[in-house]
Amino acid sequence: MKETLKRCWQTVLGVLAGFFGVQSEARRERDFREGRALHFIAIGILLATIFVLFVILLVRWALSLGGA
Amino acid sequence: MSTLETTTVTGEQHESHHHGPAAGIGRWLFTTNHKDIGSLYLWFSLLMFLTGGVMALLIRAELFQPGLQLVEPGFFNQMTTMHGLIMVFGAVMPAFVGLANWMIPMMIGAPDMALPRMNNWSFWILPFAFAILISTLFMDGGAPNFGWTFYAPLSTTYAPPSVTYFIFAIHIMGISSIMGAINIIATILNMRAPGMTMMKLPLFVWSWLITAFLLIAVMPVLAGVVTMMLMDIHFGTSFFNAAGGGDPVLFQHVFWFFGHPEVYIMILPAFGIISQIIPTFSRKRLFGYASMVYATASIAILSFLVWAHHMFTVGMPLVGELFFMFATMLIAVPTGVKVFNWVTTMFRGSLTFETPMLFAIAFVVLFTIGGFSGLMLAIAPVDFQYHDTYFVVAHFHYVLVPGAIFAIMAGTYYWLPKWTGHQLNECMGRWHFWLSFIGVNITFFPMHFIGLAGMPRRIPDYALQFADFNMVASIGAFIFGFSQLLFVWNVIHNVRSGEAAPARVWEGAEGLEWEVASPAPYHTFTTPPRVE
Amino acid sequence: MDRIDANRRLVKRLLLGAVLMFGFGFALVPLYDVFCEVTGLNGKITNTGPVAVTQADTSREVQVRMLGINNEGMPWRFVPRESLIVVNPGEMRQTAFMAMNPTAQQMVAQAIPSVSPGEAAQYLHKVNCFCFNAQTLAGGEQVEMPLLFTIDADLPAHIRQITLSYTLFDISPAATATTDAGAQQGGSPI
Amino acid sequence: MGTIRITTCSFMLSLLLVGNAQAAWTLNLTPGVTEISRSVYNLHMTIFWICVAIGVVVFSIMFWSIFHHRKSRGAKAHNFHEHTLVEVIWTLIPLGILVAMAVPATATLIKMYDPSDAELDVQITGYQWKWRYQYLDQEIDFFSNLSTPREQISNEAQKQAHYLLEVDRHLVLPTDTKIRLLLTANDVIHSWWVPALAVKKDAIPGFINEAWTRIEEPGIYRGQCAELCGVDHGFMPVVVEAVPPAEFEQWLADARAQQDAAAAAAGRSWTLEELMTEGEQVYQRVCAACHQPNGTGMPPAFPALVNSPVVLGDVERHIDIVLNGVQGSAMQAFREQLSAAELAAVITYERNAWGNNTGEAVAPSRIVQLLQGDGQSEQEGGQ
Repeated sequence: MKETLKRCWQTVLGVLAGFFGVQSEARRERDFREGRALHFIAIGILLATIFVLFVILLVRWALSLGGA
Repeated sequence: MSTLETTTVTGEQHESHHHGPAAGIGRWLFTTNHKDIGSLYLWFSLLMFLTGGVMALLIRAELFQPGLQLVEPGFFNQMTTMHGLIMVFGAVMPAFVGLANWMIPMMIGAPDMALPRMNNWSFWILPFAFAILISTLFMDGGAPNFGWTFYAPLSTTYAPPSVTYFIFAIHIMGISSIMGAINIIATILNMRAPGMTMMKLPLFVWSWLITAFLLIAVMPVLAGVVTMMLMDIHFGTSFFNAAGGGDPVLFQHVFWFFGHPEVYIMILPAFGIISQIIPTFSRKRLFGYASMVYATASIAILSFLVWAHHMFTVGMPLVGELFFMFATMLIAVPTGVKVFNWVTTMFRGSLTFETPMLFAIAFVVLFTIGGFSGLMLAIAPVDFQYHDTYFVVAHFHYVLVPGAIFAIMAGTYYWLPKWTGHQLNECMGRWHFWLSFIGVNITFFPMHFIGLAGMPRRIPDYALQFADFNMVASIGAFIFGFSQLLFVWNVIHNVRSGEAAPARVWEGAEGLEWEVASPAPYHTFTTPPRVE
Repeated sequence: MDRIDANRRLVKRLLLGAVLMFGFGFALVPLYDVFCEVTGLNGKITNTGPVAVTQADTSREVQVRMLGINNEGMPWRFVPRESLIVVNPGEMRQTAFMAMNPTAQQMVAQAIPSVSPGEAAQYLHKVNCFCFNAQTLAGGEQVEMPLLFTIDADLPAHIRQITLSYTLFDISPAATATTDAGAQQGGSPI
Repeated sequence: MGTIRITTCSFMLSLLLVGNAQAAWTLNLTPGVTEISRSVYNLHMTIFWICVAIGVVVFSIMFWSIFHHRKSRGAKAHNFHEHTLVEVIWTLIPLGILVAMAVPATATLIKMYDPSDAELDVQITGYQWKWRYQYLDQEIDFFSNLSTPREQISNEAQKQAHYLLEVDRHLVLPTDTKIRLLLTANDVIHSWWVPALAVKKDAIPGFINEAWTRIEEPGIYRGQCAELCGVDHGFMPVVVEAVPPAEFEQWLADARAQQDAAAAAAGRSWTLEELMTEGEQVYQRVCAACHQPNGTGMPPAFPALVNSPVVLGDVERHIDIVLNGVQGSAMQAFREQLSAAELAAVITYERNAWGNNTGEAVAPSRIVQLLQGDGQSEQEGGQ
């Protein structure tokens, strides 16, 4: 259980690194050794959805500040 | 090509092939050899590049001076439309598929593509698609004249009759692309030599793997949107027709949902090629390989979230404008800074400047300029001024010509000795490079100015204040256009003659493709190599 | 051979993916409608039919601009009875558009509504509207086409002006037939 | 050619050095004449300089490496290929700059999206290939066509200063007044753009879009249609004439008087000569572009009017085609674009010019009847 959580967390970190565009060689090797492509894609889509929600919140916040 | 030597590799032969290629035209019609198909794709793309180029020169000739001189406005619109379609679907995309066919099996140590017979089909339906598309020029009512983005209702209710042929041509191109993409994915995932783990894949292969997934995701959407058009035109549906409760803006949303990832389809393989070439001529490993792979992969997902930045002026509500502006700006940075990785790869290297490297450096510089204007276009309030002007024309030509096309040329020069077994004629390569480089900038840089000054795109005639820069741009276009004849000459000359090239053509080159002889034997890696 | 099986499996999955994405392209049509409803993207009015009577908010006034627009080839005279209406949110308001067919033939028209700003569309309830149905007018006939609407009292405070436009499209069977024939030939008979 | 290229180079150089050096040629975006257009211009210049700065840094490092780390100068390749911290930093800095850019951009966008409390509503409708302007509360309604003579476009005459950017009737607007623009289109998508106002908005058939402006300086501002809308997309300019409010009131009165005069003209009776004189003017202005000044047309797209069966045949059918156009062809409906007198005059002219000597005159009152829809019995009788 703990192991799954840890791997899941590492996948999330890997995807976030991708979105940010920077990843170190060591972490990449670990991702490719331990990770599964499907997990990365699933987490990627999930995080992209979260990214969309985050931008929507950002827009709402900007609008509330902008008084419109 | 002159790959007539028989392979010395023994062992199991692939498919029905014997030691060498079949003789005559049958070799090309029925070939399942990835090298033959790669060559076919590349020759086809060159032909389309020249066809689209002639159209571009016709456009620039008409725009040389204000007033209508050469062509009627109606024909001008057909030219801009056909130029766009032919360059995107006929020149850039098939060229990348050709390079993939040639190089991916050799780079991953595979004997051929995973699905050789499908490979043959996916190429041979392309000439039919373009024959249909080009034949519309001779039809009653003329060729499609609604721009390569074919916005409804101009492309439905108000379209010339040839629109139906255009739709079928798009369908065939889509099928070809999807088959090509499936083949590439299957090859990369299933055909790697033992020891060639995903971690060791050259960046060109990585970028193509991601591009292929993008193709499978968006080409069907394009097929969907043209099918909806077909139904609106012939079967009385109202997807895009306001009279029946449809919405012309919906067309733009669906089109750009395809169109934005399509932009990446045309640039990611270019990133891959440049990431092969710069390390070779810097004699140094690519800086931040891991970052490159991760960033490229995440583009594939994130590119689906920003499509509406192509349509800021359609009257989206404020929330929509802000969403797409913020999303675009946030996504642009992590991908844009990959340019820094190439610069850092060159930093403290041991640089030489053979023709492929010249094109690669020009790519980095000029693509960055295209990236900058892209950044400017992302800012919605300012985009209201830039949108649909020559500033946009300048932007995407900077991304596509010295971007995608230069990368294709860099890749061609880089791998040509491997294909033909002949060393490049460096002198002629340099001539081609410098004329292209100068021509491209004289053509497209002034377009920034005329766009900012207020010239809309897709017009056959313009106001007098735009005259000088248009003349400059036209001169540049002719320099660039005619210098491509040098490219044709270079390639043909290299196929026919030249100094014998060694297996490792370039001193700093690394990878499996440089382990096989030059020219690459008709069958390579029939016995899989063992990687490290 | 193992590799062939693997290829076959992969190809099947990828083809399935392509087919699904083709379907997704079509699914974008209803998705877009949902999206528009949520964000008011294209100013389409989705609230129609009877509404509960609410208290008019007399402290606020909203200007509603009425526009009657003819699409190409539509010869009718089509004008709102009142070009500018001032209403209180929550108030039920009756108005009308005048339409007249000046030609000799019977014609059928469909009015397509649009609201600007798009954000306001979801607060505009049309209880009854001539745009719900196609309108048929004999040659020379004139009608007053009623419109009964109310603006939701929840209308955001910053919206003080709303534009409601109707574009009239000619959907007469004869007209659509000649359009097809004409478009294919691409020439005028003059 | 040489001189042109040299001057071009020096201009490019001066752009880089001085920033907004622009004399004879426009190299840059216009700052415009509204508050919005100036903020747009400032945003544009800010992002431009940010790009220049980043470009200078990146390209300097690159060219420095190209120069110093050449193999021919004996450079040995170092073996570093990873530095996560450096990569993180060079990603964060542009990200920060861009987030800073987003703040003023958002503020400007919010301002652009607030058309409330406008004092004047103008409806703008895009047609293939002209604009129609309707002042909604002033009951003024007119079309604005390109007025550049055909000979200039076909290079038979000297091109004038405002070549392709001139129209027969300007959109006259008052200065210092908040004006709401309601945009739609009659056929395909158009886009109404005036750079000096920083307004560009698509006009979409069946949908209404809005934009607003408050012009601060009187003057004439020119723009063009910005969305490909068919053959003559390049020939539908926008001309806005901004005048002080008092002058605008005067213009309104004049325009209304003109409209009334046109209506009155349709009521009185006209002689054949009067109709022919008026008709020739209208024909040359409106019809000659396609049907040619001498009525020979450009078949097959634009049929000849000389000896045309329509023109020489039944007058009601001729009127019907001019009024209502021909669906699916380039022949438009002119019922809204011309006054009754103009319609009658041009039809009369076509039926009597270039040897089409039918001798028939069409009375403007007949057109008024048809426009108002009480000419049915006669029309049916005529068919």
